[in-house]
Amino acid sequence: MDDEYNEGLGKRKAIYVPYSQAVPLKYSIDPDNCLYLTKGRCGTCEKVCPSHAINYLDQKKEITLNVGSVVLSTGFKSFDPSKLDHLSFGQHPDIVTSMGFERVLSATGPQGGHLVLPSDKKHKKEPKKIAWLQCVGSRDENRCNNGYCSSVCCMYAVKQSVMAKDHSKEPLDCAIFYMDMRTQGKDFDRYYEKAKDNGVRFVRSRVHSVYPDHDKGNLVMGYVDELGAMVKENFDMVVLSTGLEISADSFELATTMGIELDRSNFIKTDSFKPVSTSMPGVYACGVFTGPKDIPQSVMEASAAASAATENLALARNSKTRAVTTPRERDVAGESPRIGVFVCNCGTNIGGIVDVPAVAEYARHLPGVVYVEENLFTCSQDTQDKLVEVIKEKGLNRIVIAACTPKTHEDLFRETLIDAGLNKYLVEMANIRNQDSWVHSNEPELATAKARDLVRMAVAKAFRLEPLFESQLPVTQSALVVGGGITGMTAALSLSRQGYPVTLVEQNQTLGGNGRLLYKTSKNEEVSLFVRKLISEVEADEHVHILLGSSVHGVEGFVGNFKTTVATGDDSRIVEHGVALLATGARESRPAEYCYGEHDAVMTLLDLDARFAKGSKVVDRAENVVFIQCVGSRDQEHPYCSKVCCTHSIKSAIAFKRKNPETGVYLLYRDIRTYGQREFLYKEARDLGILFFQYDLDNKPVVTPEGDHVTVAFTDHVLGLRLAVDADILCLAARIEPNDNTRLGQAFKVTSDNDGWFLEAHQKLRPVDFATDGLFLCGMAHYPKPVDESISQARAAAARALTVLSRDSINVGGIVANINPERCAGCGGCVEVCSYNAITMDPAKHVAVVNDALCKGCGACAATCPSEAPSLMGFNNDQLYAQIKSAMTV
Amino acid sequence: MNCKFVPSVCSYCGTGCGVLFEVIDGKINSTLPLKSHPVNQGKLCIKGWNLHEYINSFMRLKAPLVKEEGRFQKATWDEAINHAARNFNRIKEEHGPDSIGVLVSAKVTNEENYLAQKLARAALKTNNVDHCARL
Amino acid sequence: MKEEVFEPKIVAFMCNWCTYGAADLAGVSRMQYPSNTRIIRVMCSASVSPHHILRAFQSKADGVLVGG
Amino acid sequence: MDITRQVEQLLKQGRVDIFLGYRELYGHLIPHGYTMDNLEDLENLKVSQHRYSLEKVATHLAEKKPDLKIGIIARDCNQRALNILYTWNQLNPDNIETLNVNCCPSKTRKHGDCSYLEPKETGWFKKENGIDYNAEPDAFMEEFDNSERFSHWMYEFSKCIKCYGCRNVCPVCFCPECSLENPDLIEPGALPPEVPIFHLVRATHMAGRCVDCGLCEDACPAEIPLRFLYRQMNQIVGDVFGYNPGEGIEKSPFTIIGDKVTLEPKPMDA
Amino acid sequence: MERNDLTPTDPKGSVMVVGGGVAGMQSALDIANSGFYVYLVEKSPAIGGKMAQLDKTFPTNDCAM
Amino acid sequence: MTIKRITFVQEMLKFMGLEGRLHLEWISSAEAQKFASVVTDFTEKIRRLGPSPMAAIQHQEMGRRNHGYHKAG
Amino acid sequence: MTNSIAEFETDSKVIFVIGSNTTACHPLIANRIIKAKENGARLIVADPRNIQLTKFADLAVHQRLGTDVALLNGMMHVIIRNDWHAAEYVEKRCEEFEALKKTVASYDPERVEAITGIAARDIEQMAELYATNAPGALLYAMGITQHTTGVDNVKSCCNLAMLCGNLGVPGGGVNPLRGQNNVQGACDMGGLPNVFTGYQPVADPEVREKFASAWNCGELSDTPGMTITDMISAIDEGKIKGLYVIGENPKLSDPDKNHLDHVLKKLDFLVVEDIFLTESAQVADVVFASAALGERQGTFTNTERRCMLTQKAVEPVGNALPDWQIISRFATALGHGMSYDSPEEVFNEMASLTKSYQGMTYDRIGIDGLQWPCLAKDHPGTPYLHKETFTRGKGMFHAIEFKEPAEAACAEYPMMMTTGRMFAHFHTGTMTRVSNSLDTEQKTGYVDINPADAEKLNIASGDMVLLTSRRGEIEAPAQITDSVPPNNVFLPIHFGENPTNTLTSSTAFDPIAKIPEFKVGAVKIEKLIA
Repeated sequence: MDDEYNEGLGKRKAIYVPYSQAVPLKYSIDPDNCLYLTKGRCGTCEKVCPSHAINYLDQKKEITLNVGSVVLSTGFKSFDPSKLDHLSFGQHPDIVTSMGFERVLSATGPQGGHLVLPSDKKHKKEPKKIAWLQCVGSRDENRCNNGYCSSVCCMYAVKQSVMAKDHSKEPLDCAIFYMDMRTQGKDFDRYYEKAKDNGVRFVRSRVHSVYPDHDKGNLVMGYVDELGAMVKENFDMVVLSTGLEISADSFELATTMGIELDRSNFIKTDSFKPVSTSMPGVYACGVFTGPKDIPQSVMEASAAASAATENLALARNSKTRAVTTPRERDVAGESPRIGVFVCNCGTNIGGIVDVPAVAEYARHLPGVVYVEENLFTCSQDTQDKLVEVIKEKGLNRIVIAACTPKTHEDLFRETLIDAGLNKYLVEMANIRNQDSWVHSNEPELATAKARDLVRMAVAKAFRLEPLFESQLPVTQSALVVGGGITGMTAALSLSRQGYPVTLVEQNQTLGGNGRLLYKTSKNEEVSLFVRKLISEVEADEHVHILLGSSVHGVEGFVGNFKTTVATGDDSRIVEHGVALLATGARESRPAEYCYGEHDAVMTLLDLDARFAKGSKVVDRAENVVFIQCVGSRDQEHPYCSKVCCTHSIKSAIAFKRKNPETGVYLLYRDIRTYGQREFLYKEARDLGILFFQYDLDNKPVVTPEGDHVTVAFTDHVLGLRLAVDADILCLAARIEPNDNTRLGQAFKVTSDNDGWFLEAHQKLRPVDFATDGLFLCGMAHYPKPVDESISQARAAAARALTVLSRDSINVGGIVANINPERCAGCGGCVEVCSYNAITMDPAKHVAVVNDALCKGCGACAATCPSEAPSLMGFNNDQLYAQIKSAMTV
Repeated sequence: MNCKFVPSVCSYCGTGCGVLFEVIDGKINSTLPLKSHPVNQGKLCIKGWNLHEYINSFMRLKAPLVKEEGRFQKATWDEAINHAARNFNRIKEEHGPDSIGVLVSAKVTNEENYLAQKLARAALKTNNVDHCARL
Repeated sequence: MKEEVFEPKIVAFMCNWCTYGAADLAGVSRMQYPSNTRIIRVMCSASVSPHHILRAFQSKADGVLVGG
Repeated sequence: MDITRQVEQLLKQGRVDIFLGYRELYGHLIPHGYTMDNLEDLENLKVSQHRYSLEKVATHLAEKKPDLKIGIIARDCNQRALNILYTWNQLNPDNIETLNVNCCPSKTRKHGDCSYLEPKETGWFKKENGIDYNAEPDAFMEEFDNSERFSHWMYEFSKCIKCYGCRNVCPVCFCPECSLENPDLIEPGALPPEVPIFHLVRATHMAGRCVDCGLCEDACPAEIPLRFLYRQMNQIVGDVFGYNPGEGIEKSPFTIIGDKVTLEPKPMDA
Repeated sequence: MERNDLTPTDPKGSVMVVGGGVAGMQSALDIANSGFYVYLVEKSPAIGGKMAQLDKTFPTNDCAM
Repeated sequence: MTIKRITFVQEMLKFMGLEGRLHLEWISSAEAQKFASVVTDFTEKIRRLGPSPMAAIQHQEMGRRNHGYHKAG
Repeated sequence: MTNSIAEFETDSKVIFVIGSNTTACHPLIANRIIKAKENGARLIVADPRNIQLTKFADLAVHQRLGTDVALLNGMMHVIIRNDWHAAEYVEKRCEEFEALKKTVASYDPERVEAITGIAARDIEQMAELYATNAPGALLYAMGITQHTTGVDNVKSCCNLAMLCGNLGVPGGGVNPLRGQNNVQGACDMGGLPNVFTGYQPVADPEVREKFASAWNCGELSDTPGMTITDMISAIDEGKIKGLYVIGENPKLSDPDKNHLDHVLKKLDFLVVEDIFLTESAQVADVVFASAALGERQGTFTNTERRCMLTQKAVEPVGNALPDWQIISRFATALGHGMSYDSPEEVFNEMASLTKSYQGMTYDRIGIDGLQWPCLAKDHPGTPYLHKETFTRGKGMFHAIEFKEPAEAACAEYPMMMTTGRMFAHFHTGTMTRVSNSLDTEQKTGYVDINPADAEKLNIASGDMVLLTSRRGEIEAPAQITDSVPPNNVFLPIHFGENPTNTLTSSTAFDPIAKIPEFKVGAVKIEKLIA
């Protein structure tokens, strides 16, 4: 049957693993398609399974769980474009969805990562022209009911086009047909610009149809270009950038639970409670609350974790179990007694490699005292037996010749613990993934290689030494730097989980930018919220507020920081286990469009202040012009400030609502009202706000004209130069980071080229710094609206909780260690360490590794000419032995 | 702190390479080849480069030893020399001068070899003098 | 006389997080490639020092592959 | 002022505690440490073509007494080596006083005054099997193909008697334990030592560190063209990373992260 | 500030997470790592969700796996 | 750091007459296909280059003990 | 050495190295050989093992252990047959040529091939290389001397050199490489049973008289004394009761260790003078602690007869004393007063009694040293000997027949063993094994075994093996190497835990020089199961 994972582009069987890297990597039966379950025939799988794992009688069971909170994260379903006739999806194999195209590109996909036309896989014909069609099933209330923007499609289309060019051997023409290019995320605009430089065509247009040209065998795309002309263009392949929507299952789940949804079936949330549903105790994250990308989903997930456990803080550790382990046997001084366990992995290995021969070979290797062959070395009964054999034979080093350590090393380490051995005394020989599976056509060579791999593993095992982890107590309190909405939210999240927080704010008041904002995109009043938040923080006995203060120096590491905080002339040392940096950002002062020269020219925050206080100019304005991207997305600041489109439109609507007669003009480059914010954009258009697109090389021109200013710009559709006399010219000024240089130096964390703090991983660790125990949130990370800042604050709190909730942290294991006898104190390793884990001991003139900071990369070991540092578990002694052993016959 | 360089000749093998001892505060800190020496012209082998290591070895004998009841005891030079001389004189008296042998050394200086054979011939009155050149 | 094909011996240093994973995945995907390479897992390609490479050549490796 | 008086002044003014120079003994020039206690020795102070690594002696002294003020007669190579030793925290520049003797040929001064500049003639057997004393790296690369280069190097290395002189004499070798003596890396006890790894391990250590003083080649009993080898190693580092050791006190590119590396892996061409 | 409206007097030390995609997994991990028992409920035979289908992720071009 | 070191060693090996026998490739953990083709291509390349000249050097080092016994003390 | 080290590089046109692993044992002489080779000299190496120097040789041959006389005779056979010999030189400066010619006539290359295992063709080529390039230097070391036929071997070397007119010319000569730093000096100084300094015979009454009066000691014994080999037997027989050992470690350096251990116990009184508590010192009754090199002044005479000064750099460790002081005090205690203020005073006394040294003073020696004979205060020393004439007048050829070594392989002891040094250690290891850098290089003894034998015996590198000879057995880790030929093993002599001399024979020695046959023995090898 068609394989869901490969979007129907490949096939799978009725008993299957969803995909090769699936966790758990276990087969399951598709009951709808299994011949045995549907027709009572076949049953082959039961017969061939050597471990008797097939149970046809398995039935659906209902389980009742008593839990403190629920987190809903059921995600999305891709929009199904087959409903849209004009796109001919399903009528030609070369019209694929974006998900389908991911599978085409993927090395694990149906085409093994080769970019060939699905219509002509046999001849491996490669496409020469590919088109991406944006907003399929998004921003569309006519053909479907998805009025929102799906937020992610622009960026993934850009990525796919770049990847496709990369995959293609021939020059490949890539064109993206779009309305607004919404690359508002961190570093996304850079990627977009790079794609343009790489020759990806971006066509601002409206596509009315895609259909196969049966004569030429390719596809025709009909569209209206920017100047309003009808164009037809041929492509070999068309990718439909399908939007995200809520699945029927999720809808049913939410409605059954009685959770309130918005008009697009996303869970309704409040900007100030971005992960709470309408039902107490039920939280949500990910696309279920609105379309969003991976980092945002990950942030929300952590945020939901923090929210979901906040009320359960008292029950922390009540349901978790402590692990008991037997005493570790001291093997120091014993000569190696190696046990080798060679796995057949059913027939995965044994079917190719002559396992008995390998086992026999292993018997004669130096140090080997015991050899065993297993059908499945990873099975539970083998683990039990392993423990027994280790004890009985007095083994002190174990070699497992089986699959890959990446998936199974931990399992065997656990087994060693159970057998009373140090868990680092096991070495694996990868004779499946890197041998039997890849040399199945050459069984003899595979067997020879297996021998070599076992010999190498034995050579290493011979030299394995127990490694130790030590426990360092955790100072169970946090330091939060920055007293804006983000910092306060984070501080409260932590204090409500029972951990003291020191909140450091540079100004004399809390609140930050929140004090300057008027309303959110959902029309909630920010100042009310901020005031309430401040009073809650001030009332919280666990939160210690230090106003007018700044961080001067930081020592220590995760769980054990000592930070010097200066308040005026005083300074104090704060001990804390984690630190959250929420130093925010600020609206820049524009250097153009007469800002600061003419009273009619103001920024969005200036305007917010006038709205909040009331202003005659605002009330009486006849013509209002907004200019977007002021100081953003240009050569010097090639990033999008993310919030301004929504903010401007929000303000524009406010003018129109106040007085429908007001002429409101919005000059933009791309309107980036991502997600449900798109409804605001639609509302603005409906209200008669006029939108004009401009380019960087054709920017509006502003000239003072008495008490107003004249704004001149070009209407592309009409091809006319227009001018508006504006009473108010509102500039969407770039959001810029606060100067974090000193703070960054103190915490030894880095910022990116634009000055934003650099997270550990842009997708998967969006609130962690590379240094353990340090987290970032809010606009110090990147410009973002209030709801996202709150999410991220909560997320950072959740991440911090994973440290704070522990009494101690384990350090050591696979870390570097510097032999002082060999160290010349030259400092080379200090310079080469990316994690600042090495310092010089000035008294002894030698370098020292801090286990808590070391990430075990071994760069120091490779740098030192006298090999003073070694990476424990991968030391040179072991590596040289492996190298030599690889080459011995 | 003082530092001087003292010329010497390597005591390993018969080549006779010229070396310099780097002496810091009365201790030989390292060995260098004497650059302008006619034999080795500023080069050495591994043994020569590490000549100082045995001189500085903690295992060096630091005092004469006299065996009493099968165990060595540290002694003064007078004790050790007189004890040895007494016994040699006794043997000489009992068994004649040729009942004593002297093995001189291919590792000590000419002066010392000269004195050692002189000791054998003039003091002990025997020609039983040999050394291990043949071994 | 039959001419024998030369079967080189290759040592490969593979980063645990990158290339070693790719090698595993190649196995999962049952891709076939020549069996001449012996992989040594390292925690980061930055930990492969010239010493390791030279040692491999000294031990008569015909080629050395580093995967980061 | 002649050098003897300069040294006398340095000592008398207390600017240095000890001055490392040379003295003449039985017609040989040997290094000597002049102090206030042996001022009379100063009459034997001499400077000539003979070169010893006085800066290495200085590291020995500093190791025993870190705040000792040391004066050194510094030829150009000594000065470069001192820079390297400062860079790698082996000597504190504040404690070193140099009296400079310019000797290396340069753009402004064609003729240098150094033993390694004396022309050397290469015998036919060495020329045929090994490396010409006067070889230049580029010409060597051009003249010989891959396998010839290999066999010529192997000839040179196979003469090695494993004296470790190249390392021992090297002013910028300061590791307390040397990986050349790591039995796991290089098999001990063999003669010649395992070739080429023995020499190449050292060559990698010299890359970005060698100051081209040529003392190693002077000290090599087997006349292996070590200076030629290390010069090429430095050439690579210079070409690829723009770093010339000893010129200043920047660290070698191999230990610096963070600077943008624009290198790309080389394509696998056939 | 989001304040939970429910303050149980006898809170349970466990949480159910519905959905085993990238968000569900992250949430489950964070909850578990801060001292609570987690039930991760997923409909399909493997966790991973949509992200597992992606080839590379922008802007770093890291593999989605 | 890797790229710096490997580039250097490649140049060094070139000088030594072992050119082309060291290769560096960035392969992410998803790029199984790339891995397989890099290994295949590299094996082919080395096959064309022929055996390492090191293999012909015998005598001196083949004899040394291979530390088969544990280092005492 | 008849000639000087530097001449190899500057003058020799051919260098013939036999029985010397020069790069390991005399590295700074080996470098001259290689440089000579690089500059165009020809190089011949004859050694049973595949030593480092063979790589640079024009011709390297591997003779069966103990067959040097046959090899040398074979070469002379070819030379004479082809008239390559220096006929005029032989005529003018030598005697007994006919006897030599007659003897070597039967050593045709085919016969020599059968004895030595060297191809006849190679022998012809060796002869040609050596004879047709002049001057030619012949270098040898213990590989020639430590045989039952040691003297024969040396004489054969001399025969060859004289035959080709290579004695008395720069760049030529017969050049034994002395194993220890002052072997030459010890001999020069009269450290031999039959001679005083400068090889003045004890049997000569005039000489005795000269020394007796200089020493003011009454009459001196006229009977030549015993060699070390004889002394051991004499101890065994109860003839020697007291032994004074200076700076030697006979327990490791002398053959048949088990026997020696047994013999030494018979001594009434043993005095050992050393810088370490050596294996021998441990069994002494009194141990004198000596000052080491650098702790006292004195002279050494190297293998090229160059007498050089070594200066005192530091004070002796602890209460150790310079040997010259110990000996003086000991002699005084024994009844013969000695009082010297300095080594220089001793030197001057010696020089006044020794012709070859009489032109030397400390000042003249300086750093560069002087090569004896140095007959007067203005004599520049002698870089090479026998310039005009031989010491005895004419050089005498000795007609020598080949004799098999004492032991041959047999069913019980099927392997042939040879012993020697490795580059990082010296003699019995007393000095080098306490040196960290040298110890790092080689920590234990070992036995080199050819891969073919290893395969037969199923031995891998690092395996412990048991070696047994007729005298005893030792254990050592195996090293598999083709530096030894099949059926041969090599053992270094430096390691007390693996005392090689347990296996060697004390009864097989040269009848004249009394030098034991360390270089040939029969052993069996078994792999030890760990």
